[in-house]
Amino acid sequence: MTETEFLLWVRGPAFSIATFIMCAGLVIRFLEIFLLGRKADLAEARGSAAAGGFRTLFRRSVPDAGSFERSGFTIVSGYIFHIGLFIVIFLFVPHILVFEAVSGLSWPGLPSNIIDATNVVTMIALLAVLVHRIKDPVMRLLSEFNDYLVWFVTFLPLLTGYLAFHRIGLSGAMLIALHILSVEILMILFPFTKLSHAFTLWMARWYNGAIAGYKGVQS
Amino acid sequence: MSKDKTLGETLRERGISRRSFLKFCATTASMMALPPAMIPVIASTLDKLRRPSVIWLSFQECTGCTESITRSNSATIEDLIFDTISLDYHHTLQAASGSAAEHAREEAMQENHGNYILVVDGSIPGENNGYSTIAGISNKDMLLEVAAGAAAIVAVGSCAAFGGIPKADPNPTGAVSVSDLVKDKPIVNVPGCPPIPAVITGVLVQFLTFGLPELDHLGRPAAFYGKSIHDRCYRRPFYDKGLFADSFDDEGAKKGWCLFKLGCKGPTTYNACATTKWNDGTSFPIEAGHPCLGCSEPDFWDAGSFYKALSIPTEAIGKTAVYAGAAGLIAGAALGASLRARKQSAVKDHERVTIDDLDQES
Amino acid sequence: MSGASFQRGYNALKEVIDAPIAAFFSSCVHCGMCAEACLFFTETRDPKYTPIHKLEPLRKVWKQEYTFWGKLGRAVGLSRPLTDQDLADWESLVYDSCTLCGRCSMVCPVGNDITYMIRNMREGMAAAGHAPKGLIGATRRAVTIGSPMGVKLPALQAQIRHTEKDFGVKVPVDVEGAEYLCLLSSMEIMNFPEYIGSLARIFRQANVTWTLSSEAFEATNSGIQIGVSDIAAELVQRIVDAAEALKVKAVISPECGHAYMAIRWDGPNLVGKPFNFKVQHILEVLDELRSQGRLKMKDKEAQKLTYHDPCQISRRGGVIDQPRNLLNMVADNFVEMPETGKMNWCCGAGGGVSSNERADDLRLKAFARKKAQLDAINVDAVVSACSNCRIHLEEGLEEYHMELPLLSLTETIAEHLAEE
Amino acid sequence: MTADGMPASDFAASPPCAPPTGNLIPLLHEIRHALTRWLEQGEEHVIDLRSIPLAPGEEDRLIEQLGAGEVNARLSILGPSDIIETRYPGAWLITHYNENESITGRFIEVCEVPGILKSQADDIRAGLERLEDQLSNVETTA
Repeated sequence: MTETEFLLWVRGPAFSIATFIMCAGLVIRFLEIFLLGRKADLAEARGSAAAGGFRTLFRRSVPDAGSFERSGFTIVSGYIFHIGLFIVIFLFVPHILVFEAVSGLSWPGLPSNIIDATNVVTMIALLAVLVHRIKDPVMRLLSEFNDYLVWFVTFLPLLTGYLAFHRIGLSGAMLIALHILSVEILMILFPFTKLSHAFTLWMARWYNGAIAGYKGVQS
Repeated sequence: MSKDKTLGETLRERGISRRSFLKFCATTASMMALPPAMIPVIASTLDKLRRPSVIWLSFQECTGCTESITRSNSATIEDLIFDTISLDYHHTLQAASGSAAEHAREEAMQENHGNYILVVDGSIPGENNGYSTIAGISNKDMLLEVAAGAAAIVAVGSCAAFGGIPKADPNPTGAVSVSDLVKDKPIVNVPGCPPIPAVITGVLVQFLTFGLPELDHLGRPAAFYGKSIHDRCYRRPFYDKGLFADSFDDEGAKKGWCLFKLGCKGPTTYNACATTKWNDGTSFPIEAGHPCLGCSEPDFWDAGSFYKALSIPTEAIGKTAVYAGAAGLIAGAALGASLRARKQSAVKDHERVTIDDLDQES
Repeated sequence: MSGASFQRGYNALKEVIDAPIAAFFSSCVHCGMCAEACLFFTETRDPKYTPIHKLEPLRKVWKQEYTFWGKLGRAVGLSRPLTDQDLADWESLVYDSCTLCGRCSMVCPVGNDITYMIRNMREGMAAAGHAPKGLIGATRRAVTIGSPMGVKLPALQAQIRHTEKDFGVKVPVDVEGAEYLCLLSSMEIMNFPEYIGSLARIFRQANVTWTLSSEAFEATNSGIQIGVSDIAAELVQRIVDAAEALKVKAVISPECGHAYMAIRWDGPNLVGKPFNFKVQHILEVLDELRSQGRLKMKDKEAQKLTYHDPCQISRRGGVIDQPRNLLNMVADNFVEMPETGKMNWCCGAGGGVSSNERADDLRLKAFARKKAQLDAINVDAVVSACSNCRIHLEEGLEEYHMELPLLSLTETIAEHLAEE
Repeated sequence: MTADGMPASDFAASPPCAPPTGNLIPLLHEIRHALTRWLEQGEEHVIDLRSIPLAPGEEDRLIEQLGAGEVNARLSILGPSDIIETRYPGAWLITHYNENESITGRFIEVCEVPGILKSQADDIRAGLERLEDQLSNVETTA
């Protein structure tokens, strides 16, 4: 397989396969969770479950002051790499073209060199997160293969993206192909690993907020 | 012209001044993207060079590469380039025809066995030798025969280097590149459709001056193919600023913004177009407002639409996502139902726990 | 089959896993932030006390029973099934080092209600026979005697007599048609009988009809703490029967956090039908009376006071503003702790921990968190609305050699009533 | 390749404006450094303008900036070559043309006199031979 064939394969069949697995997988995962069902609460409500659920969807993104003090590193590094990922994924013009090809929707992007700088910051934050995961006793105890795998497949597209942007080490076509391939690995693993928290956390927050909101607590 | 004389002697005989020669060396160095400090080295090497024999074979090609090289800068410079070599066979350019032409080729091969340079343009039919023959000899046979005695091979144009347009899907002739057939000789690929004329001559001069040049992983001389079009493009600042032309006639196009969205293959294409340029350094496709097609890369004809951005998927992903959603709904509903049943059976199996059931009987 | 067994426990774990739990486990990215929300971790720095870690066995069951890949993984031998030993190993984590305080559920960035999961996991632990001895004993007493502390009706009757004599008020028992049926916790009967007198004085002033029930005076529910819904339902049913027999409008949960959770929020779900009476915490009732102007105060408490939020009343129960309204009515100098209301820290003894002697040392260690909170504000006394909190705050303060009185909010109000 | 995938266009090629590559100022600095080095160490320096990505018009701006000094020589060697001393003495702009007057190379040299301007020994020798031949012819005829 030549470089060009490889690039065409990752842009063509491989991307379709990855898209199919990710989309089907996410729907399956959603149903796998949702269809387990939940008993109706028979206690007399003090507040609105829906309002609580809705509120927590957003409110949980803002840490309380005490947690910020005690888990500052986790929160700051987490925020940096999540925002960084958002910027790099959704505001880089070549990426927007992909979303446009898939959904027909388009939006303005950021200058490419700002994306590049953001990417570097994001990678540094992710490396810091990895070191923290290995060094912090709590995170080390909790972490399993899945957590490191998820870190790796998140980091890989950033790294290959950086190399492709600067054409370091290999030819431009090969680097772009590897970058797209690394994204496809991410997409395929997305529904079946912790990566799916990007979707399930909205369910989790909803349930948490609804349980609390029903009792009149703002969670 | 005798082949025994050095190039310097020949030039002096022809009344070419040393100044003219230095000018030639300077422009050649510039062409080869060599640092100016190399100009004296080129001058002294070329001065002492004995003219090597060159055999030029044209197979499945369009003569575009020959057209390109004959337009190499001024007639005088081209003369000079050809003065540095003895072009003993080139069936488009040579005066002789028929058996006389083939005889000239055989003679050159015999006289310079092991020392001549073979230049090839055009791809070679791999399936059926009958697709392309010269004087009744199939391209493959001729290539292998001539290659056997060559010191080195220069594959000029994307067809010879990578198969090019003849190899494009569905590749009716089963076209292959020179390097697909010849494995035991140094091969320099000079791809492009056509290659930049100055690059063809530059590679020849570089080869004659310094021997086999440094090649990249696709066999291309790094001096010309070492940087991507994108990296040397004068529109790169627009890419960095995120300013793109959305169509060929919008404001962005008129302002000369980056052509990435219009399918520019600059980021994946390695060639000297952005600095050497075409038509005596006048312009190059991107400067003329058209995205790079990537013609110096393998399989450029089949590398996705010329006018679709490099990053976007080549297949209809929107539909795939919809089908995937539907498939996910069916599979997820089935899986969900089975998990629900599992939970229900656990509920059914529940035995009422009383205060007598709080200790394990051991 | 009778007796606890691993199979029964495993089945119970399968039973309790629902969509929220599946969503929670799916979302946990092992960030470790819940550790810093748990006083058992913050005061020991031992990573095993990380809340989400306490749920490993439940997570395993979820993964292997309710996810496609987990099932596949177990089928091909990639992951080890849960064993009885796993549950045994986790017993102390699930019972000794968790008060179900719910703080971790408030900070989890992906929104996991970890406390909800621990509560559910205890169903499996208890059914498998891995509940702590102390809690098993308390639960048996609750079912057989009617009170986890073994308090019987004559003991209550004795306290009622004392109260009626001391305060000159009538304490109604088994009065049909009263507005409110008041419940008590054994701790109030045994340790803080003043609570009964306070109720009587306040209701007398506010002109509220109320009663105790000789059939169902105990509000606490060991079934919930140990994690056996069948038993918890039985205990709730006693209250429902009494409330229905006495035809009261509402049942008042006493100053006890878990009792409130049990009767107010879990009760209807345990017995499987909505109640036909209201359930209120005493603070809710008092705040209603306050807002209706039915509480006349003669003076205010001059001491600098703070309020310790009982977890099940504030964070998990939603009664957060009421105690503050009441405190501002009764006290001149009320200050909040550094982290307060729904983010207040647990006393360390809820969720059955106080019935579990094995956990005593750990509980006292964890109390350092509350001590630090109190050190930061330098108050004269701490007010709370949970006898369990009160007892263990007192014990903790003694352990750390701090002289700080613990007050009941209801009693404080009663003391400042403008009685005729 | 069909035209289907091609965005609509009238192909009215409008001359692209010149986006700055940002190479202009660094080039001037390079010349400044080279002049300094020549003064201090007598070191000569050549810049090949073709090896530097320049936007259309940017080269013109550079040449405009360098200006014209005291020397302006035109050589006739395989087409003309212009050798101009810029307004900064010691910095020479050398432009090679082919016989069609298209530019084939452009350099900036920092030196006393560009090498190509000097008479070359080979050419002097050839010229001398011609002169001697001529003289002997004259003498023979005379």
